[in-house]
Amino acid sequence: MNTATLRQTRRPKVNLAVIAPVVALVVLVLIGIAMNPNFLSFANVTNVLARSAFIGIIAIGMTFVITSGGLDLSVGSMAAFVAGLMILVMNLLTESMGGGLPVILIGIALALFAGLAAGFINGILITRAGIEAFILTLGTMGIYRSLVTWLADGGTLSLGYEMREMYRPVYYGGIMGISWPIIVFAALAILGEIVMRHTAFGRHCAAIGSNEKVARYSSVAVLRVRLMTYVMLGLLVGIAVVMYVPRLGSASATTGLLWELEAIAAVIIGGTLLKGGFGRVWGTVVGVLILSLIGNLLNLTDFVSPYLNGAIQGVVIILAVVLQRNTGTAR
Amino acid sequence: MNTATLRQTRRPKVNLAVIAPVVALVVLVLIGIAMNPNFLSFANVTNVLARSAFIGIIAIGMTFVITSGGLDLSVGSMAAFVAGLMILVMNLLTESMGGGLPVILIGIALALFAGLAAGFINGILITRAGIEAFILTLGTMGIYRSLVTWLADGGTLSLGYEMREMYRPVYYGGIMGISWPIIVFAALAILGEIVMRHTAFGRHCAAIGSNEKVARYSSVAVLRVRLMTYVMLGLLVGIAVVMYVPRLGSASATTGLLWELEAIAAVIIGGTLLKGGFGRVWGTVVGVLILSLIGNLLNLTDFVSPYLNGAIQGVVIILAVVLQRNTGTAR
Amino acid sequence: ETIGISIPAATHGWAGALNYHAERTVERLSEANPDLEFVLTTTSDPGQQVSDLEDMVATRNIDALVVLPFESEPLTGPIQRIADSGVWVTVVDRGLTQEGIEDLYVAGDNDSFGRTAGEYFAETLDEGAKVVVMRGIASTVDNERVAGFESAIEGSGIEVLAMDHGNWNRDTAFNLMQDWLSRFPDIDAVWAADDDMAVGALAAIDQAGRTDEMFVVGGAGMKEMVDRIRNSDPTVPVNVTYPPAMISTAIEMTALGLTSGAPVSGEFIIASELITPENAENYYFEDSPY
Amino acid sequence: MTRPVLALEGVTKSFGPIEILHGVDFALHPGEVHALIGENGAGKSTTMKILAGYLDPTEGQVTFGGKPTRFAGSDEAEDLGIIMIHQEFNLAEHLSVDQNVFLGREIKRGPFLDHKAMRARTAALLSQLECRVDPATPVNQLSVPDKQMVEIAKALSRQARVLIMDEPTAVLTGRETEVLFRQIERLRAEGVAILYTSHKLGEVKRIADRVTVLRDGTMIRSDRTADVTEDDMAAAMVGRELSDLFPPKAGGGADAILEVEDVSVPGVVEDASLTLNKGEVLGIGGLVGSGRTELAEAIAGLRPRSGTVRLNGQDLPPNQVAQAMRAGLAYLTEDRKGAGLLLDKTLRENLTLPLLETFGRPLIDRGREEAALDRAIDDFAIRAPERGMKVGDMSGGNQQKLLLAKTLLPDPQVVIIDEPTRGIDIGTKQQIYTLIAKLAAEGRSIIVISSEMPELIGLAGRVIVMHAGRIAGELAGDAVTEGNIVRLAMGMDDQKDSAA
Ligand SMILES: Nc1ncnc2c1ncn2[C@@H]1O[C@H](COP(=O)(O)OP(=O)(O)OP(=O)(O)O)[C@@H](O)[C@H]1O
Ligand SMILES: Nc1ncnc2c1ncn2[C@@H]1O[C@H](COP(=O)(O)OP(=O)(O)OP(=O)(O)O)[C@@H](O)[C@H]1O
Ligand SMILES: [Mg+2]
Ligand SMILES: [Mg+2]
Repeated sequence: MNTATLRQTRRPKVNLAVIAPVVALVVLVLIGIAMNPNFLSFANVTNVLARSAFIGIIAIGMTFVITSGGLDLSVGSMAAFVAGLMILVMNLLTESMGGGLPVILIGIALALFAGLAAGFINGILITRAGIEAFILTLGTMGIYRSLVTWLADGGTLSLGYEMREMYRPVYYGGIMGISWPIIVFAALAILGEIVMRHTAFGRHCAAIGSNEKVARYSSVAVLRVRLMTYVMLGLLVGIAVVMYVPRLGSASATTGLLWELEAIAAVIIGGTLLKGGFGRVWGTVVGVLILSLIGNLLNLTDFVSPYLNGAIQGVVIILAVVLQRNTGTAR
Repeated sequence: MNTATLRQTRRPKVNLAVIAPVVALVVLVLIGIAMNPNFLSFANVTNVLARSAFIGIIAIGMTFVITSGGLDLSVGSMAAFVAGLMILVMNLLTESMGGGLPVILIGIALALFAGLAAGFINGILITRAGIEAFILTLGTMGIYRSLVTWLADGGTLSLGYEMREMYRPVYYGGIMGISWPIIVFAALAILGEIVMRHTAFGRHCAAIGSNEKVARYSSVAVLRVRLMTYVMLGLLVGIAVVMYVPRLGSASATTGLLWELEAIAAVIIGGTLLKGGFGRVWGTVVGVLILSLIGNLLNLTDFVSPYLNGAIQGVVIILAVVLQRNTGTAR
Repeated sequence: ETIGISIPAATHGWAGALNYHAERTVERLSEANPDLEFVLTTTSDPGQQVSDLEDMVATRNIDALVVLPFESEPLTGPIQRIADSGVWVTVVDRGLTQEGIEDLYVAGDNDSFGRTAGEYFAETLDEGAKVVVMRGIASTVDNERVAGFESAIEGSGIEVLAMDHGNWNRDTAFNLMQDWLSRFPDIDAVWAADDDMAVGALAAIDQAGRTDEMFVVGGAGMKEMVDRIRNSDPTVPVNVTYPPAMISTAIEMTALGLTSGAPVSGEFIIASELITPENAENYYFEDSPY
Repeated sequence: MTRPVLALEGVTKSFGPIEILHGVDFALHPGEVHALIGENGAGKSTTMKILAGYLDPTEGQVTFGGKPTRFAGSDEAEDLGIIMIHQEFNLAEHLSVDQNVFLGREIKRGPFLDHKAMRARTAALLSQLECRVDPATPVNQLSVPDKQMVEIAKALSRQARVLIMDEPTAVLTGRETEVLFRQIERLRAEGVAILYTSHKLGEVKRIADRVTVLRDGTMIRSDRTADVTEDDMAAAMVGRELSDLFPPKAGGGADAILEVEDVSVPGVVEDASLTLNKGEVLGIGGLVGSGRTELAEAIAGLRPRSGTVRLNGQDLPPNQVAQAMRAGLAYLTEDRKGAGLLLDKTLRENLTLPLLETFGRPLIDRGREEAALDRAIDDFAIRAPERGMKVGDMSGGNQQKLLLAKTLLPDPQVVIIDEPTRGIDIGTKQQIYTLIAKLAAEGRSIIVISSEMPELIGLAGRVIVMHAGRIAGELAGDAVTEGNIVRLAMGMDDQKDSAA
């Protein structure tokens, strides 16, 4: 054992834990194929991918937050609030400006900005006022959910007909049959993976999550990086909303309900450590797909009582993680 | 020697963080008194205390789970499931045994046992199969919620009229005007505080939450203690259900919805560390009371739109924690 | 005089409209009668509703209560105790399990809601027609509606391909419909037990380009739906009413009873009616949020 | 000769494919202090963990009282009276001192904890160790040496038949070391078998009855301590003769590069002022808890402080580490595990953490990182069985070398090194001393905080001594003697005659 060997043996082992979520995904796909011939149809595949996009985009941001040792429970209601605000403003603008592309662009800009601002508020309160992330975002979760209910007067905020028709292609349109949400999700996933693995920011997130004090002593700007993770997550919520609103053109008190739990579950199924210190974006993407597929499979068959859908979902989530534990080494 | 004096100055402070949740509680009470003369009426006080009992009893158990570095998201739906099962069995027994005290006693025993078993399942899967507590209990949360929906056939499971009348006093009756839930809650809180502070079990929970490896090296039976925290929580869920069923006499898919978040919030507002290592049961009790009081205060007046109730609740939760941060030193 | 009002929180479109009407009515009545005070609470589960009722009695000394029980069974006991204490009780929509507790009962009819839709299906569709059914959040209301629908189509030869919960939620309904469209090559009609779900289902059908193959019947008379019926949209031929404004009726009648000293008691059951292109105009309310 | 209580027979240990120990035979006798010495990564800690039941041997066996034994875990070994003090801290940070000391062995009255008894016994143990820590203090508020004393107290609270101590004195100052040795002598007299490692060969020579040398996982020799000299030991460990430990001292220029004026940290440091010249090695001495670490952290921007710090005439704001680092000031922490290294990350990720931006923007250039690691491995003689391993699995000394490499990576003008050779073997120590001298010769300026007198005396031209949060005095040239440093550190003012 000398320094020479130290040089040669560079990253040899094939880590099985790495591919475990993929195995779970493949198993689900095989089950799907066995159960229904339409499962692999182009329509079904694109449906599943497109509907994964909202939570997927949010979960990418959540991966960074969790990797750096944080948590955000507010994303679901933040999405609802941002969507509500966007629709409200677009409707108002349509009245005054008479609709058209500018209104859509302003709406999009507003959604992105509102998401960013909401993320910033979470982040600043967590980093500067030092409030436990779980509690703070539990609080803002309630606040945003209330605000959207209030904005919608208890009901549903719907985009005016004309605007809706104009904005529709952002969800339903695409390039070569691949719809925009899928394209945006894929692009953001790749970007997220690169940021996590190949930039100082991603490395700093992992360092902070692993040991905040060590990070601070290594002159990592702990507070700024942590703040950034929340801001980024907020921005991604904004992007998700931009993709979401054209789908049904409406937002209500139930929009985005439980998205936070789904996003967190996807992140953890993907292999990111809940305690922080290690995260992988591609794992999160796989996690999101697993969750969407479970729902899809349950809708494609009916050998279980619909009351038990939730139970099946629970079992599969647990199994996916058990698989991961047992295929690979536990971290 | 001077070093001695220098050191002495280091730990004298009366820790203000200790009393911070109490301060928040007192502030809420003062607001209540100012808003409505009936606030301090015997009826209102006992109402608030009695309804705090369910989440309170569960939150006591949650304090131990969180102190030892765990988490349990399934308690709300576990409560619903246990309640549903209890009602179903009691109704069946009424048919065959013709009702009476034995049926109630069997029902109570069943609820306690079912809670214990559910906690045991959570615990064994977390400790032996090594599944991340967040994911596992997210899974079992879905499973229990589904099961109760299925048991109730999508509707409501209701205790037969006769049984209900007989069982009622367990919620509404009491000693000297203090109803049973309050008495049980108080007794369990005191017991919990003693267990946390004055027994090896409580200390081991803190040690495991602080540093699992250290605990293991100090010959603490880490897995057993951790398992015990979940079993205890399950049992407490059972006790909460025993108090809950006579209140409404029924269980449905919405029973116990979001109790888990409320219980966790109460624990953290009370000053227990979410990442484990330190917990206090009395703080949790204060946290539960704070949460109940917010709801009660909102019903005392109506200067806010009911849509905004959630927002007020969110703000107060955050403020309670900020107060705690700023009154005392952060741990 | 104080009137307490306890209704479910706005967690879906219909409940939202309920909230809207309740708030407006309270506003209007408070202005008209300065002596009247209102306590409006909204709730998201039966347990919380019981707590709200307790608070009203303990701290607000209500003289009358207008309550839409979240679930019938669990609320029966608590409401009975309030009624026994001499408070006027108006129950809205979901009946209690014991008779004779309430002074006034204003309700829609869930069985009729499902039945009316079912009858329309049985009439319009041929034998062997294939339909899918989207249910609401698992609850007694949902069970009653579905039972009504099922009994109406019994013997008509209509085949129910699939039945699942869309949870009165547009997004869930959208996903569910997408998957059903992938799964079933032939669908002749969709029954969504609520208009929010119908909106989601319609979007999915539209996306798949199968608008011409099937029609969708929702329920509760959402503005958007009524508008489409009014314009004779073949995809949305009819709708079934379940007016959220019933809460206004209940509050008004209760207030009237308190102020005029001439209490109006009894039962007002508002049966569900079929909205057709012919009568749609009567069900279209420009200002309603729903 | 007595029968051995605890012994290893032909023990081999592998982690994955790599064999760390190769057929070790080894025995501990009652009433004997046995020292195990060897280079960093030789396998000392691994050997000890096998003896104490924390690890299973891959091959061979452990015998207890002559009978082959297989411990199911450390608690089983502990039940037999085999107690180990780990090289890394083994304390639950959130718990108080007494809670840690009695963790897993709580004293109870009926079902309840007997807080009074535990507190009293902890206080008694600590006073036996002359450690003035309140048993109710949470461990996360203790200084590193105090934590070590708590560890020792914890071990003493168990009824030991075999006491295994992995570098207990690495983080202790002379005074505490003396206290510990008294306890060791007492236990030896009581017939306890003691196994002890240290890189401080002087201590080994003093306290041990027998010394065994481990090199690359193999026993090289075992002698009665009386029969060998320190030089023999060093040579056996390193495999070559060691020349002078300390290189010649560099003089240092007269231009001040770092000026510290009236720096105070509430409660720990008061009005400290000092000047560091270009190319100088300045030592800071003092007793445990005298505030050296806090002063250094305050200067490095890691703590809130009052007063001014100027580097190259430029003011450094308080509490801004990154700015201090960019200005050319680096600080090597004494708390390797808590503040120095990410134990669950690889060598590469740790090495480049402070300076990631310079390894490529926006994307990090992996190749350059690897090259930097290659250089660090060479420059600091870092030894690890695998390049991709987690830092937490490396031997303690090699972690220290990596930390040094990490701190020096930004190529700072001024380096404050807090306990530079804590846990480092004598061969490497020499390399590090040479390195410090080389850095000074290149015109860099270095502050060395050390609890090892010879280190201060051997390296620094000038030594500042702290006492109770204040600078008690400064010694230069020939006045830098052990006696003078100790006098100042103890707070005695009569050093003027010896300075003369
Ligand atoms: N869990 C592990 N996995 C892989 N390698 C390990 C593990 N534990 C120890 N090693 C390796 O075994 C070798 C011996 O380590 P050990 O800690 O016994 O050294 P040591 O003699 O105590 O050194 P030091 O003086 O630096 O403390 C080192 O190369 C170390 O990296
Ligand atoms: N976070 C803290 N809270 C309270 N006291 C602390 C904290 N950190 C350190 N101390 C105390 O400050 C004093 C100074 O510790 P410090 O480690 O600076 O001493 P030192 O002079 O550097 O000695 P050594 O390097 O030998 O440990 C110690 O008594 C320690 O208990
Ligand atoms: Mg070692
Ligand atoms: Mg120090």
